Amino acid sequence: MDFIEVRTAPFAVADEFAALRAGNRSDGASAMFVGSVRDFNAGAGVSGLALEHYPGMTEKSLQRIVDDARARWELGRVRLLHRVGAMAVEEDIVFVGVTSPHRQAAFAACQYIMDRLKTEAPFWKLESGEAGDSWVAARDSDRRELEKWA
Amino acid sequence: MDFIEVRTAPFAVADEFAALRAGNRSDGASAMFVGSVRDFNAGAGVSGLALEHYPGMTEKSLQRIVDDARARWELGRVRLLHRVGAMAVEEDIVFVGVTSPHRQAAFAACQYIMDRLKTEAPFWKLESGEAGDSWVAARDSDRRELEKWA
Amino acid sequence: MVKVLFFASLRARLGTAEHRLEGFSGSVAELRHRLGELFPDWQPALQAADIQAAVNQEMAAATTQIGDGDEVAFFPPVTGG
Amino acid sequence: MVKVLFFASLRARLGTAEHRLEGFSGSVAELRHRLGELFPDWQPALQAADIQAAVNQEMAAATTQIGDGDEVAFFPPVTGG
Repeated sequence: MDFIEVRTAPFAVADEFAALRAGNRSDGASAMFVGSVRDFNAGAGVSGLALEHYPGMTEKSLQRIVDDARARWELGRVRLLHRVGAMAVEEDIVFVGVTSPHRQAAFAACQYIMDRLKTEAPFWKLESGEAGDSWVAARDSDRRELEKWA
Repeated sequence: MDFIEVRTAPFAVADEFAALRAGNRSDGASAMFVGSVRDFNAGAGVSGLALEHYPGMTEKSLQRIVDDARARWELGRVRLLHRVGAMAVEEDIVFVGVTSPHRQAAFAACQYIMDRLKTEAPFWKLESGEAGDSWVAARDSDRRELEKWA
Repeated sequence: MVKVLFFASLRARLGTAEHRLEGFSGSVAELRHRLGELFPDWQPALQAADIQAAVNQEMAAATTQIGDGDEVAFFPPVTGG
Repeated sequence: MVKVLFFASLRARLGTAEHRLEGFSGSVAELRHRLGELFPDWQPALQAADIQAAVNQEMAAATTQIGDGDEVAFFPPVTGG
Protein backbone atom coordinates (compact mmCIF):
# COMPACT_ATOMS: atom_id res chain seq x y z
CA MET A 1 0.00 0.00 0.00
CA ASP A 2 3.07 2.25 -0.13
CA PHE A 3 4.18 4.02 -3.26
CA ILE A 4 7.54 5.76 -2.87
CA GLU A 5 9.35 7.30 -5.80
CA VAL A 6 12.30 9.57 -6.48
CA ARG A 7 11.92 10.96 -9.98
CA THR A 8 12.97 13.74 -12.31
CA ALA A 9 9.62 14.08 -14.11
CA PRO A 10 6.86 16.29 -12.72
CA PHE A 11 3.98 14.55 -10.97
CA ALA A 12 0.27 15.29 -11.28
CA VAL A 13 -1.66 15.74 -8.04
CA ALA A 14 -4.79 14.50 -9.84
CA ASP A 15 -3.11 11.16 -10.58
CA GLU A 16 -1.82 10.83 -7.04
CA PHE A 17 -5.18 11.58 -5.50
CA ALA A 18 -6.84 9.12 -7.89
CA ALA A 19 -4.37 6.43 -6.81
CA LEU A 20 -5.10 7.14 -3.15
CA ARG A 21 -8.85 6.81 -3.68
CA ALA A 22 -9.49 4.28 -6.47
CA GLY A 23 -11.47 1.42 -4.94
CA ASN A 24 -10.69 2.68 -1.45
CA ARG A 25 -14.05 2.32 0.29
CA SER A 26 -12.87 2.14 3.87
CA ASP A 27 -10.70 5.25 4.28
CA GLY A 28 -12.88 8.33 4.54
CA ALA A 29 -9.92 10.68 5.10
CA SER A 30 -7.20 11.75 2.67
CA ALA A 31 -4.55 14.26 3.74
CA MET A 32 -2.09 15.59 1.19
CA PHE A 33 0.86 17.94 1.13
CA VAL A 34 2.65 19.47 -1.83
CA GLY A 35 5.89 21.42 -1.55
CA SER A 36 6.64 23.82 -4.42
CA VAL A 37 9.58 26.00 -5.44
CA ARG A 38 9.18 29.48 -3.99
CA ASP A 39 10.52 32.63 -5.59
CA PHE A 40 12.52 33.62 -2.56
CA ASN A 41 14.49 32.02 0.22
CA ALA A 42 16.04 34.07 2.96
CA GLY A 43 15.01 37.16 1.00
CA ALA A 44 16.86 36.75 -2.29
CA GLY A 45 15.06 36.33 -5.62
CA VAL A 46 15.14 32.74 -6.83
CA SER A 47 14.67 31.69 -10.45
CA GLY A 48 14.94 27.93 -9.96
CA LEU A 49 16.76 25.16 -8.22
CA ALA A 50 18.65 21.93 -8.75
CA LEU A 51 17.84 19.08 -6.41
CA GLU A 52 20.56 16.57 -5.68
CA HIS A 53 20.15 13.34 -3.73
CA TYR A 54 21.99 10.22 -2.62
CA PRO A 55 20.63 7.43 -4.80
CA GLY A 56 20.03 4.28 -2.82
CA MET A 57 20.08 5.93 0.58
CA THR A 58 17.20 8.26 -0.37
CA GLU A 59 14.79 5.43 -1.09
CA LYS A 60 15.76 3.57 2.10
CA SER A 61 15.33 6.72 4.14
CA LEU A 62 11.88 7.46 2.70
CA GLN A 63 10.74 3.87 3.21
CA ARG A 64 11.84 3.94 6.85
CA ILE A 65 9.94 7.18 7.45
CA VAL A 66 6.77 5.69 5.94
CA ASP A 67 7.22 2.46 7.93
CA ASP A 68 7.53 4.50 11.12
CA ALA A 69 4.37 6.45 10.26
CA ARG A 70 2.49 3.17 9.76
CA ALA A 71 3.68 1.94 13.15
CA ARG A 72 2.22 5.06 14.79
CA TRP A 73 -1.14 5.44 13.04
CA GLU A 74 -3.76 3.28 11.33
CA LEU A 75 -3.12 4.17 7.72
CA GLY A 76 -4.53 2.93 4.41
CA ARG A 77 -2.49 4.09 1.43
CA VAL A 78 0.64 6.21 1.47
CA ARG A 79 2.13 7.87 -1.60
CA LEU A 80 5.40 9.79 -1.36
CA LEU A 81 7.00 11.30 -4.46
CA HIS A 82 10.05 13.53 -4.47
CA ARG A 83 11.57 15.09 -7.53
CA VAL A 84 15.28 15.58 -8.22
CA GLY A 85 17.06 17.55 -10.92
CA ALA A 86 16.29 21.00 -12.30
CA MET A 87 13.08 22.81 -11.37
CA ALA A 88 11.70 26.28 -12.06
CA VAL A 89 9.84 28.51 -9.63
CA GLU A 90 6.26 27.29 -9.03
CA GLU A 91 7.11 23.68 -9.94
CA ASP A 92 6.15 21.04 -7.40
CA ILE A 93 8.95 19.22 -5.58
CA VAL A 94 7.30 16.79 -3.20
CA PHE A 95 3.94 15.07 -2.78
CA VAL A 96 2.83 13.23 0.34
CA GLY A 97 -0.62 11.63 0.40
CA VAL A 98 -2.03 9.50 3.20
CA THR A 99 -5.44 7.86 3.62
CA SER A 100 -6.97 6.56 6.83
CA PRO A 101 -10.35 5.76 8.35
CA HIS A 102 -9.52 8.59 10.78
CA ARG A 103 -9.04 12.24 9.90
CA GLN A 104 -6.58 12.90 12.72
CA ALA A 105 -4.39 9.95 11.73
CA ALA A 106 -4.28 11.08 8.10
CA PHE A 107 -3.27 14.63 9.06
CA ALA A 108 -0.72 13.53 11.65
CA ALA A 109 0.96 10.96 9.41
CA CYS A 110 1.17 13.37 6.47
CA GLN A 111 2.79 16.03 8.64
CA TYR A 112 5.08 13.50 10.35
CA ILE A 113 6.36 12.21 7.00
CA MET A 114 7.15 15.76 5.85
CA ASP A 115 8.80 16.71 9.15
CA ARG A 116 11.10 13.70 9.07
CA LEU A 117 11.80 13.98 5.34
CA LYS A 118 12.94 17.57 5.90
CA THR A 119 15.58 16.57 8.43
CA GLU A 120 16.81 13.14 7.36
CA ALA A 121 16.13 12.26 3.72
CA PRO A 122 19.35 12.93 1.76
CA PHE A 123 18.24 15.70 -0.59
CA TRP A 124 20.02 19.00 -1.12
CA LYS A 125 18.91 22.14 -2.93
CA LEU A 126 21.08 24.43 -5.02
CA GLU A 127 19.19 27.63 -5.75
CA SER A 128 19.78 29.84 -8.77
CA GLY A 129 18.91 33.46 -8.28
CA GLU A 130 19.83 37.10 -8.59
CA ALA A 131 22.95 36.55 -6.53
CA GLY A 132 24.15 33.47 -8.46
CA ASP A 133 23.91 29.89 -7.25
CA SER A 134 23.81 29.02 -3.59
CA TRP A 135 23.22 25.92 -1.52
CA VAL A 136 20.13 26.15 0.63
CA ALA A 137 20.94 26.02 4.34
CA ALA A 138 19.07 23.66 6.64
CA ARG A 139 16.71 25.41 9.02
CA ASP A 140 16.71 25.03 12.77
CA SER A 141 12.92 25.31 12.66
CA ASP A 142 12.75 22.05 10.72
CA ARG A 143 14.76 20.34 13.43
CA ARG A 144 12.55 21.76 16.16
CA GLU A 145 9.39 20.48 14.45
CA LEU A 146 10.60 16.95 15.06
CA GLU A 147 10.24 17.43 18.80
CA LYS A 148 6.48 17.14 18.60
CA TRP A 149 6.82 13.50 17.51
CA ALA A 150 9.28 12.53 20.26
CA MET B 1 -8.11 34.75 -1.50
CA ASP B 2 -10.90 32.61 -0.02
CA PHE B 3 -13.08 30.36 -2.11
CA ILE B 4 -15.95 28.85 -0.14
CA GLU B 5 -18.71 26.89 -1.84
CA VAL B 6 -21.61 24.63 -0.90
CA ARG B 7 -22.57 22.64 -3.97
CA THR B 8 -24.34 19.54 -5.19
CA ALA B 9 -21.96 18.78 -8.07
CA PRO B 10 -18.79 16.74 -7.51
CA PHE B 11 -15.51 18.66 -7.36
CA ALA B 12 -12.18 17.75 -8.96
CA VAL B 13 -9.14 17.80 -6.70
CA ALA B 14 -7.02 18.59 -9.76
CA ASP B 15 -8.97 21.81 -10.37
CA GLU B 16 -8.80 22.81 -6.71
CA PHE B 17 -5.08 22.22 -6.50
CA ALA B 18 -4.57 24.17 -9.74
CA ALA B 19 -6.50 27.09 -8.26
CA LEU B 20 -4.39 26.99 -5.10
CA ARG B 21 -1.16 27.09 -7.10
CA ALA B 22 -1.73 29.09 -10.32
CA GLY B 23 0.57 32.09 -10.20
CA ASN B 24 1.27 31.49 -6.53
CA ARG B 25 5.03 32.02 -6.31
CA SER B 26 5.33 32.85 -2.63
CA ASP B 27 3.60 29.95 -0.89
CA GLY B 28 5.81 26.88 -0.96
CA ALA B 29 3.39 24.77 1.09
CA SER B 30 -0.02 23.39 0.13
CA ALA B 31 -1.95 21.20 2.56
CA MET B 32 -5.17 19.54 1.45
CA PHE B 33 -7.81 17.33 2.96
CA VAL B 34 -10.55 15.36 1.24
CA GLY B 35 -13.36 13.59 3.10
CA SER B 36 -15.08 10.78 1.21
CA VAL B 37 -18.11 8.55 1.80
CA ARG B 38 -17.06 5.37 3.58
CA ASP B 39 -18.81 2.04 3.19
CA PHE B 40 -19.43 1.65 6.89
CA ASN B 41 -20.20 3.81 9.88
CA ALA B 42 -20.47 2.33 13.33
CA GLY B 43 -20.19 -1.10 11.75
CA ALA B 44 -23.18 -1.22 9.39
CA GLY B 45 -22.86 -1.47 5.60
CA VAL B 46 -23.53 1.84 3.89
CA SER B 47 -24.51 2.25 0.25
CA GLY B 48 -24.71 6.05 0.15
CA LEU B 49 -25.81 9.14 1.95
CA ALA B 50 -27.88 12.29 1.64
CA LEU B 51 -26.33 15.48 2.96
CA GLU B 52 -28.65 18.17 4.25
CA HIS B 53 -27.64 21.67 5.29
CA TYR B 54 -29.02 24.98 6.47
CA PRO B 55 -28.71 27.32 3.47
CA GLY B 56 -27.49 30.73 4.49
CA MET B 57 -26.16 29.71 7.88
CA THR B 58 -23.82 27.17 6.30
CA GLU B 59 -21.99 29.74 4.21
CA LYS B 60 -21.68 32.15 7.16
CA SER B 61 -20.38 29.39 9.38
CA LEU B 62 -17.74 28.30 6.86
CA GLN B 63 -16.63 31.87 6.26
CA ARG B 64 -16.22 32.47 9.99
CA ILE B 65 -14.11 29.32 10.36
CA VAL B 66 -11.84 30.42 7.49
CA ASP B 67 -11.60 33.95 8.92
CA ASP B 68 -10.56 32.52 12.27
CA ALA B 69 -7.92 30.33 10.60
CA ARG B 70 -6.51 33.42 8.86
CA ALA B 71 -6.34 35.23 12.17
CA ARG B 72 -4.23 32.40 13.61
CA TRP B 73 -1.80 31.63 10.79
CA GLU B 74 -0.13 33.34 7.85
CA LEU B 75 -2.09 31.87 4.98
CA GLY B 76 -2.12 32.47 1.24
CA ARG B 77 -5.12 30.88 -0.47
CA VAL B 78 -7.90 28.91 1.16
CA ARG B 79 -10.42 26.80 -0.76
CA LEU B 80 -13.26 25.07 1.07
CA LEU B 81 -15.89 23.10 -0.85
CA HIS B 82 -18.62 21.01 0.71
CA ARG B 83 -21.17 18.99 -1.19
CA VAL B 84 -24.81 18.52 -0.28
CA GLY B 85 -27.43 16.16 -1.69
CA ALA B 86 -27.13 12.50 -2.64
CA MET B 87 -23.74 10.78 -2.74
CA ALA B 88 -22.62 7.21 -3.30
CA VAL B 89 -19.88 5.36 -1.43
CA GLU B 90 -16.39 6.56 -2.51
CA GLU B 91 -17.66 9.96 -3.63
CA ASP B 92 -15.89 12.97 -2.15
CA ILE B 93 -17.83 15.17 0.27
CA VAL B 94 -15.48 17.93 1.35
CA PHE B 95 -12.26 19.57 0.14
CA VAL B 96 -10.09 21.89 2.20
CA GLY B 97 -6.96 23.35 0.65
CA VAL B 98 -4.64 25.88 2.25
CA THR B 99 -1.40 27.44 1.02
CA SER B 100 1.20 29.23 3.10
CA PRO B 101 4.87 30.16 3.02
CA HIS B 102 5.16 27.82 6.02
CA ARG B 103 4.49 24.10 6.05
CA GLN B 104 3.35 24.02 9.68
CA ALA B 105 0.86 26.84 9.12
CA ALA B 106 -0.63 25.10 6.08
CA PHE B 107 -1.06 21.80 7.96
CA ALA B 108 -2.43 23.42 11.10
CA ALA B 109 -4.94 25.64 9.29
CA CYS B 110 -6.19 22.76 7.12
CA GLN B 111 -6.75 20.57 10.18
CA TYR B 112 -8.28 23.43 12.19
CA ILE B 113 -10.81 24.17 9.43
CA MET B 114 -11.85 20.50 9.31
CA ASP B 115 -12.06 20.20 13.09
CA ARG B 116 -14.30 23.22 13.41
CA LEU B 117 -16.41 22.33 10.37
CA LYS B 118 -17.11 18.93 11.92
CA THR B 119 -18.58 20.45 15.08
CA GLU B 120 -20.26 23.68 14.00
CA ALA B 121 -21.07 23.88 10.29
CA PRO B 122 -24.78 22.98 9.89
CA PHE B 123 -24.58 19.82 7.80
CA TRP B 124 -26.29 16.54 8.59
CA LYS B 125 -25.85 13.11 7.06
CA LEU B 126 -28.58 10.57 6.40
CA GLU B 127 -26.99 7.22 5.56
CA SER B 128 -28.64 4.54 3.43
CA GLY B 129 -27.52 1.02 4.18
CA GLU B 130 -28.36 -2.58 4.87
CA ALA B 131 -30.45 -1.57 7.86
CA GLY B 132 -32.41 1.17 6.06
CA ASP B 133 -31.86 4.89 6.42
CA SER B 134 -30.38 6.38 9.56
CA TRP B 135 -29.13 9.77 10.67
CA VAL B 136 -25.44 9.81 11.46
CA ALA B 137 -24.77 10.61 15.11
CA ALA B 138 -22.25 13.28 16.04
CA ARG B 139 -19.08 11.90 17.59
CA ASP B 140 -17.63 12.93 20.91
CA SER B 141 -14.18 12.49 19.38
CA ASP B 142 -14.88 15.37 16.99
CA ARG B 143 -15.75 17.60 19.91
CA ARG B 144 -12.60 16.60 21.78
CA GLU B 145 -10.40 17.45 18.78
CA LEU B 146 -11.40 21.07 19.20
CA GLU B 147 -9.61 21.23 22.52
CA LYS B 148 -6.23 21.35 20.82
CA TRP B 149 -7.10 24.75 19.36
CA ALA B 150 -8.34 26.28 22.62
CA MET C 1 -43.89 36.71 13.25
CA VAL C 2 -41.07 34.30 14.12
CA LYS C 3 -39.97 31.81 11.49
CA VAL C 4 -38.93 28.49 13.01
CA LEU C 5 -36.94 25.92 11.01
CA PHE C 6 -36.24 22.28 11.82
CA PHE C 7 -33.44 20.23 10.31
CA ALA C 8 -32.33 16.65 9.83
CA SER C 9 -33.57 14.02 12.32
CA LEU C 10 -35.59 16.64 14.20
CA ARG C 11 -37.40 17.70 11.02
CA ALA C 12 -38.03 14.01 10.26
CA ARG C 13 -39.43 13.34 13.74
CA LEU C 14 -41.67 16.43 13.72
CA GLY C 15 -42.74 15.82 10.14
CA THR C 16 -42.31 19.50 9.29
CA ALA C 17 -39.46 21.73 8.18
CA GLU C 18 -40.90 25.11 9.10
CA HIS C 19 -43.43 26.71 11.40
CA ARG C 20 -44.43 30.37 11.63
CA LEU C 21 -45.45 31.74 14.99
CA GLU C 22 -47.25 35.06 15.48
CA GLY C 23 -46.82 37.28 18.49
CA PHE C 24 -43.94 35.50 20.19
CA SER C 25 -41.16 37.21 22.06
CA GLY C 26 -38.90 35.59 24.63
CA SER C 27 -35.88 33.34 24.90
CA VAL C 28 -34.90 30.28 22.87
CA ALA C 29 -35.85 28.10 25.85
CA GLU C 30 -39.24 29.78 26.05
CA LEU C 31 -39.84 29.26 22.33
CA ARG C 32 -39.05 25.57 22.69
CA HIS C 33 -41.50 25.37 25.57
CA ARG C 34 -44.20 27.27 23.67
CA LEU C 35 -43.88 24.96 20.64
CA GLY C 36 -44.28 21.97 22.96
CA GLU C 37 -47.47 23.47 24.36
CA LEU C 38 -48.86 24.18 20.90
CA PHE C 39 -47.89 20.73 19.57
CA PRO C 40 -47.74 18.16 22.38
CA ASP C 41 -46.63 15.48 19.89
CA TRP C 42 -43.45 17.49 19.30
CA GLN C 43 -42.42 17.64 22.93
CA PRO C 44 -40.20 14.53 23.18
CA ALA C 45 -38.19 15.42 20.05
CA LEU C 46 -38.01 19.14 20.83
CA GLN C 47 -36.88 18.58 24.41
CA ALA C 48 -34.09 16.12 23.53
CA ALA C 49 -30.97 17.19 25.40
CA ASP C 50 -28.76 17.45 22.33
CA ILE C 51 -31.00 19.74 20.28
CA GLN C 52 -29.21 22.96 19.37
CA ALA C 53 -30.57 26.30 18.26
CA ALA C 54 -29.55 29.10 15.93
CA VAL C 55 -31.07 32.58 15.84
CA ASN C 56 -30.75 34.49 12.60
CA GLN C 57 -28.27 31.87 11.39
CA GLU C 58 -25.91 32.20 14.35
CA MET C 59 -25.54 29.54 17.04
CA ALA C 60 -27.64 30.59 20.01
CA ALA C 61 -27.89 29.82 23.73
CA ALA C 62 -31.05 28.89 25.64
CA THR C 63 -31.16 32.47 26.89
CA THR C 64 -30.83 34.19 23.49
CA GLN C 65 -33.77 36.57 23.02
CA ILE C 66 -36.06 36.26 20.01
CA GLY C 67 -38.48 38.82 18.64
CA ASP C 68 -40.62 39.64 15.65
CA GLY C 69 -38.92 39.00 12.31
CA ASP C 70 -36.31 36.61 13.66
CA GLU C 71 -35.42 33.28 12.09
CA VAL C 72 -34.89 30.49 14.60
CA ALA C 73 -33.64 27.00 13.79
CA PHE C 74 -33.58 23.84 15.89
CA PHE C 75 -31.44 20.89 14.92
CA PRO C 76 -29.42 17.92 16.22
CA PRO C 77 -25.61 18.04 16.48
CA VAL C 78 -24.03 18.61 13.09
CA THR C 79 -22.32 15.79 11.17
CA GLY C 80 -20.76 17.26 8.05
CA GLY C 81 -17.31 16.80 6.61
CA MET D 1 38.68 -0.70 -0.12
CA VAL D 2 36.36 1.93 1.35
CA LYS D 3 34.25 3.96 -1.06
CA VAL D 4 33.79 7.54 0.13
CA LEU D 5 31.10 9.79 -1.38
CA PHE D 6 30.64 13.54 -1.01
CA PHE D 7 27.42 15.41 -1.67
CA ALA D 8 26.08 18.89 -2.29
CA SER D 9 28.09 21.85 -0.99
CA LEU D 10 30.76 19.53 0.42
CA ARG D 11 31.23 17.89 -2.99
CA ALA D 12 31.41 21.34 -4.55
CA ARG D 13 34.02 22.54 -2.07
CA LEU D 14 36.18 19.42 -2.40
CA GLY D 15 35.76 19.37 -6.15
CA THR D 16 35.16 15.62 -6.10
CA ALA D 17 32.18 13.34 -5.65
CA GLU D 18 34.00 10.13 -4.77
CA HIS D 19 37.26 8.85 -3.35
CA ARG D 20 38.38 5.24 -2.89
CA LEU D 21 40.64 4.46 0.01
CA GLU D 22 42.58 1.21 0.34
CA GLY D 23 43.42 -0.45 3.63
CA PHE D 24 41.35 1.71 5.97
CA SER D 25 39.58 0.44 9.03
CA GLY D 26 38.42 2.57 11.94
CA SER D 27 35.64 4.93 12.95
CA VAL D 28 33.87 7.62 10.95
CA ALA D 29 35.81 10.26 12.91
CA GLU D 30 39.09 8.51 12.10
CA LEU D 31 38.20 8.36 8.39
CA ARG D 32 37.47 12.09 8.38
CA HIS D 33 40.83 12.70 10.02
CA ARG D 34 42.66 10.40 7.60
CA LEU D 35 41.13 12.15 4.57
CA GLY D 36 42.28 15.48 5.99
CA GLU D 37 45.84 14.15 6.30
CA LEU D 38 45.81 12.79 2.77
CA PHE D 39 44.29 15.98 1.32
CA PRO D 40 45.16 19.01 3.48
CA ASP D 41 43.09 21.25 1.16
CA TRP D 42 39.99 19.29 2.18
CA GLN D 43 40.44 19.82 5.90
CA PRO D 44 38.38 23.00 6.43
CA ALA D 45 35.38 21.66 4.51
CA LEU D 46 35.62 18.14 5.95
CA GLN D 47 35.93 19.36 9.52
CA ALA D 48 32.95 21.72 9.35
CA ALA D 49 30.83 21.10 12.44
CA ASP D 50 27.61 20.40 10.57
CA ILE D 51 28.97 17.70 8.23
CA GLN D 52 27.07 14.45 8.66
CA ALA D 53 28.00 10.91 7.70
CA ALA D 54 26.26 7.79 6.47
CA VAL D 55 27.73 4.30 6.42
CA ASN D 56 26.24 1.85 3.93
CA GLN D 57 23.41 4.34 3.33
CA GLU D 58 22.39 4.61 6.97
CA MET D 59 22.98 7.70 9.08
CA ALA D 60 26.10 7.11 11.17
CA ALA D 61 27.71 8.49 14.32
CA ALA D 62 31.32 9.61 14.69
CA THR D 63 32.03 6.31 16.41
CA THR D 64 30.46 4.04 13.75
CA GLN D 65 33.07 1.52 12.60
CA ILE D 66 34.05 1.22 8.94
CA GLY D 67 35.82 -1.65 7.21
CA ASP D 68 36.69 -3.06 3.83
CA GLY D 69 33.81 -2.93 1.33
CA ASP D 70 31.86 -0.25 3.14
CA GLU D 71 30.33 2.80 1.47
CA VAL D 72 30.71 5.99 3.46
CA ALA D 73 29.14 9.34 2.60
CA PHE D 74 29.81 12.82 3.97
CA PHE D 75 27.34 15.64 3.41
CA PRO D 76 25.91 18.85 4.82
CA PRO D 77 22.49 18.91 6.57
CA VAL D 78 19.75 17.83 4.20
CA THR D 79 17.34 20.34 2.64
CA GLY D 80 14.74 18.39 0.68
CA GLY D 81 10.99 18.74 0.63
